[in-house]
Amino acid sequence: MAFTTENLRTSIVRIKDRIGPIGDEMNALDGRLGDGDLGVTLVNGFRNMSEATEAMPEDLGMALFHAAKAMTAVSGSSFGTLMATALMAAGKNVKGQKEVEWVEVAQLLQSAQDAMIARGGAKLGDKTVLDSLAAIIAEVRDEDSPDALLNKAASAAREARDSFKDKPNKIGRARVYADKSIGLEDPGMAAIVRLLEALHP
Amino acid sequence: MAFTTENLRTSIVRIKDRIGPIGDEMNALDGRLGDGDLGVTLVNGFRNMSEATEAMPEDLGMALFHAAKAMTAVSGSSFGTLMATALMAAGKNVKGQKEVEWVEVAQLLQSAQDAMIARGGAKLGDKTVLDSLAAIIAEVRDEDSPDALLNKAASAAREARDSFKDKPNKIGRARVYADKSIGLEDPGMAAIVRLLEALHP
Amino acid sequence: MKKLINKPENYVDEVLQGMAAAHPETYAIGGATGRMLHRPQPVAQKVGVVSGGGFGHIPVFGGYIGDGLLDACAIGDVFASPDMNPMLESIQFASTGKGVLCIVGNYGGDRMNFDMACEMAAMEDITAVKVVVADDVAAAPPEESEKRRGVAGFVYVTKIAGAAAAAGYDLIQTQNVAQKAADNIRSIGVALTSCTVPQAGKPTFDIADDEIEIGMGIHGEPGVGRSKLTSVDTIADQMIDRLLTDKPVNSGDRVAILVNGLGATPVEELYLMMRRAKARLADLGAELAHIRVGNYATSMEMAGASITLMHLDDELECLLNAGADCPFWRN
Amino acid sequence: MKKLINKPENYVDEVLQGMAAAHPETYAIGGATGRMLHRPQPVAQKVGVVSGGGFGHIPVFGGYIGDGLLDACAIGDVFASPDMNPMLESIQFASTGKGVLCIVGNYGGDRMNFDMACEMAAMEDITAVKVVVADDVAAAPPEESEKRRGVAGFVYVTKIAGAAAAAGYDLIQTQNVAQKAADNIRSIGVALTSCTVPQAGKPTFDIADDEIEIGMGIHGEPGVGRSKLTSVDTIADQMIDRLLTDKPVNSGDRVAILVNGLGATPVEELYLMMRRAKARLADLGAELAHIRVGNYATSMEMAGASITLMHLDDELECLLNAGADCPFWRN
Ligand SMILES: Nc1ncnc2c1ncn2[C@@H]1O[C@H](COP(=O)(O)OP(=O)(O)O)[C@@H](O)[C@H]1O
Ligand SMILES: Nc1ncnc2c1ncn2[C@@H]1O[C@H](COP(=O)(O)OP(=O)(O)O)[C@@H](O)[C@H]1O
Ligand SMILES: [Mg+2]
Ligand SMILES: [Mg+2]
Ligand SMILES: [Mg+2]
Ligand SMILES: [Mg+2]
Repeated sequence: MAFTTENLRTSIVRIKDRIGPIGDEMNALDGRLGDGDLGVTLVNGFRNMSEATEAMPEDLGMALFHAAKAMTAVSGSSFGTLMATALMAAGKNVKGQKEVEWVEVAQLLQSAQDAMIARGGAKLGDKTVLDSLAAIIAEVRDEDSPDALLNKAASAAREARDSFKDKPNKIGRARVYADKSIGLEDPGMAAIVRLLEALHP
Repeated sequence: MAFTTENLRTSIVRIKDRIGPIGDEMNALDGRLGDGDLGVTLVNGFRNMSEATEAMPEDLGMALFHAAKAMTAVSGSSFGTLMATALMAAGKNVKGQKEVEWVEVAQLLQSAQDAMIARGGAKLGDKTVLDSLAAIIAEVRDEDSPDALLNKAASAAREARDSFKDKPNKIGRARVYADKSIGLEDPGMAAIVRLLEALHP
Repeated sequence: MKKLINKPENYVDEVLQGMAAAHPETYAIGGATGRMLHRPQPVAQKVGVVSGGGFGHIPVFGGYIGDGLLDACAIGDVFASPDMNPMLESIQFASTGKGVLCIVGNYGGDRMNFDMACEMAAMEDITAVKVVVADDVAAAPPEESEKRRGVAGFVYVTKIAGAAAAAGYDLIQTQNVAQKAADNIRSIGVALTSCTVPQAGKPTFDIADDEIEIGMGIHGEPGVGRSKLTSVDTIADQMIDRLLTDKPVNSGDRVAILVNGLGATPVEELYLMMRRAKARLADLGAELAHIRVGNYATSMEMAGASITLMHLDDELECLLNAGADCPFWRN
Repeated sequence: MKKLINKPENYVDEVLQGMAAAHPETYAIGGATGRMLHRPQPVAQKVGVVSGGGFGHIPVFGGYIGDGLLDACAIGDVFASPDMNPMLESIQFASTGKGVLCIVGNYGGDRMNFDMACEMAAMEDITAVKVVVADDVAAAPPEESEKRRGVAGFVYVTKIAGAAAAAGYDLIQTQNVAQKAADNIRSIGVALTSCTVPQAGKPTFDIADDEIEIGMGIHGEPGVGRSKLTSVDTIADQMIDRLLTDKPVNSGDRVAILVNGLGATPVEELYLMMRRAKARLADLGAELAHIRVGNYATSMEMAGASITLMHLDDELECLLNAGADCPFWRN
């Protein structure tokens, strides 16, 4: 068994069905230092992607492209753009393939992370979604069972979120309030936790 | 004895010396419905005119012109402009003369009033300084003693002010508050009373 | 009073200095008391066009000095008429032998002082005549239109008169076409917040947070009464209705429209008002032949807007589109 | 919230409709979601110049569409970056085979989305490159100048790039001269009052009646701290000092200066600021070769002002003075 367009479809639809309360939580979190639109971005993004699932091709690379395109249309917020960037990078990586071994997912995430760094200009340690990704990648490397992969990713994301809580934000809107951001969860890192939790069947 | 440049000089300087409290009172009165600048206009106007007295020619007409010119420089307020207009009209009337019989003063005031009507576009009955002038002219006609003339003028001005108090203002800034102006003395009419009172030796 | 100013008593003169500093090719300060703004050089061989009035309405009045516009302007204190002297100085500056037209807002002090200045000019053998702008339909009913205040319509009258003078019209022709423009202009404003006269130090009038006043004058003179702040479409409709009642617009008419900000209203909101106004006039089959949106006649930091319509004929349209150049208006 | 608007959710689109209604010869609305503003017709045979960014800053960004300026612009929601799609549409519209320059304010979303749009454009064989405007000296120290926000300096970069493209510069040349402009621009602002995002319905930030914030960003981002409202001369001095510390002005330097209103500040006060700024720069022996005063980059009804300096060389000065035409800027 391996990761296919069908998995992508199911994942998107599953999150879409569960995104309501996550959206509210993320708007509130983002509103404390940022502009409070992270939840809106997620809700609209998953709605758009789930509409796009209907016409998704079997080519996993192209399917990821479709998801990326759907994500670009939600808003100009950073998280949406970074997610679109990640999906596009992953898509490029597996273009022409119908599936990806589970053990290769970490590599896919790595390519996504690289693109996000290139796009957003943030560094590891800046207290962003990048730090969640880094923790996840480290944890799921060499994992070949989808269930274990998901569990490990979720707990890595939780740990990352919590361990960065008392550090200052060094990029994005929250940067200008760096001091005030100490003690607050980064909204993007918190979002990753909730999205992974929502992926549980 | 008759009215000469010397009388004009003395009158201006006398009022100038007594204008302080009148100015405050008129600012307050004008401020209730207008823009509160009537006192400033009077204070500056008599200051300018009293400076002009030093170089006033014996030709009474030219002397009145000088006073008019001094008055034009105070501000753009209606009362100042109308006073300048009045002085100019009176000056034209007696150009070339060194004196005017006291009994002709009413005529001089009449020429001033005509010019003020032409300039300001107000009618008798609009509750303005014109109504004071009308009352004064009616009262001092045929009067040939300067003291009696002044006394009669002052009491006519007081009566005019009081009898118009309960009518509405029909022109100028106060017009737009016509209803509110009922029961309030017109500042211009009140000013005439105080100026005549100040003329008393 | 939250203003970026120095001493209130120096406000007017320092702003004039700023204008001359920013645009030395357009504005120069002159006159015995520094209250005459004028072009750096008079333009020979044309009718002079001048104006004057209270301060605090930039670009009205002096801002419109420039090619195809005014030659000089008398500057009063905030919301107060200049005295006669800078008016006379303006006339003298603009006079090159062909006479001078004075464009005057319909305020008692402005009118009387310009009358006096014209008389004084006559003593120096300068022919100076007046056109009075009285475009505010909210200030008085049509029967008493001579009691109407001059507001943003000044801009059109100035543009028309300036273009006529530049085109070689003589004094009577210039006065006549300026008068024709004035006769064809109607304005109405709406105020949302007051401004503060610097030397007064407190707002000119009070208005509640959810209230507007349609027809309020640019110095805070009462309009047609207070009402609740509703949508811009509703407000624009009320304003347009008043304008149309006063002077109907018919199918095929060519009309110029100015949606003007009073100073503190963002241009975004002016565009919303324009959007509605254009739709209303298009419904009537009128052609908006000339459109302007922006702060063309202000009351310092007053929030609000006005709509001005000028009914056009070929002559007015041609003069409206003729070349003109100042920092606030260019064709 | 005292605004002349209709439904907050329609605010952006209705303002765009108003702009297109007022200036149909300049602005047209396009794009799949109506969020691309563009010239009525593309101009063949030149480098395309586009921009995009959050709404509420008119004339920034889309207002500067016009001859010698922008060809198209992506329009976001109030204070929020447009998504990638109208940016891509703008690039596509402006592309006539010579490449497209994107002028981008230094905000995360704007930058990332334009990067993505450029990549997407490349897939269609359109070469699109970026210049980032980051002129706000208050946002970060010189060592971290890449973290500075783009504010009113955008206007100059747009003017320079638009003029270069119109003059026949190729893409690299256009990008280089726009970058040179950006490198030579410094801005700083001062805020007196907040604005209100229509959909938020309450002021973006609180500020006391006697307080100002020097260096506050155009969305209310913190500046260099609150202080008491003093005289405009004192405030202008503080602003000029910061600009000069960042990039000195020397005797003989030629400099362009823009004193810009944030939306609700009367032009009278901007002239007071200009008066002081010019005196300060004249003291240094600098030549103010180009001066503008007005609302060129706003934050809706925010009260306040900014000062922008651009150090000129012959090329920049020539391009700055080259012909350009939109409702908000004309040479
Ligand atoms: N440059 C960046 N690189 C990586 N992650 C970023 C970057 N900027 C923001 N983020 C992440 O996005 C989250 C905020 O997303 P969002 O609310 O969409 O941004 P905004 O509204 O500020 O554009 C942050 O909590 C952070 O985790
Ligand atoms: N058109 C006019 N004709 C005659 N008198 C007038 C006229 N307008 C105003 N006044 C008089 O002037 C007084 C107000 O003077 P002032 O305060 O100088 O006027 P403003 O400040 O409104 O220009 C009024 O009380 C009235 O008596
Ligand atoms: Mg956000
Ligand atoms: Mg956002
Ligand atoms: Mg008064
Ligand atoms: Mg007055």
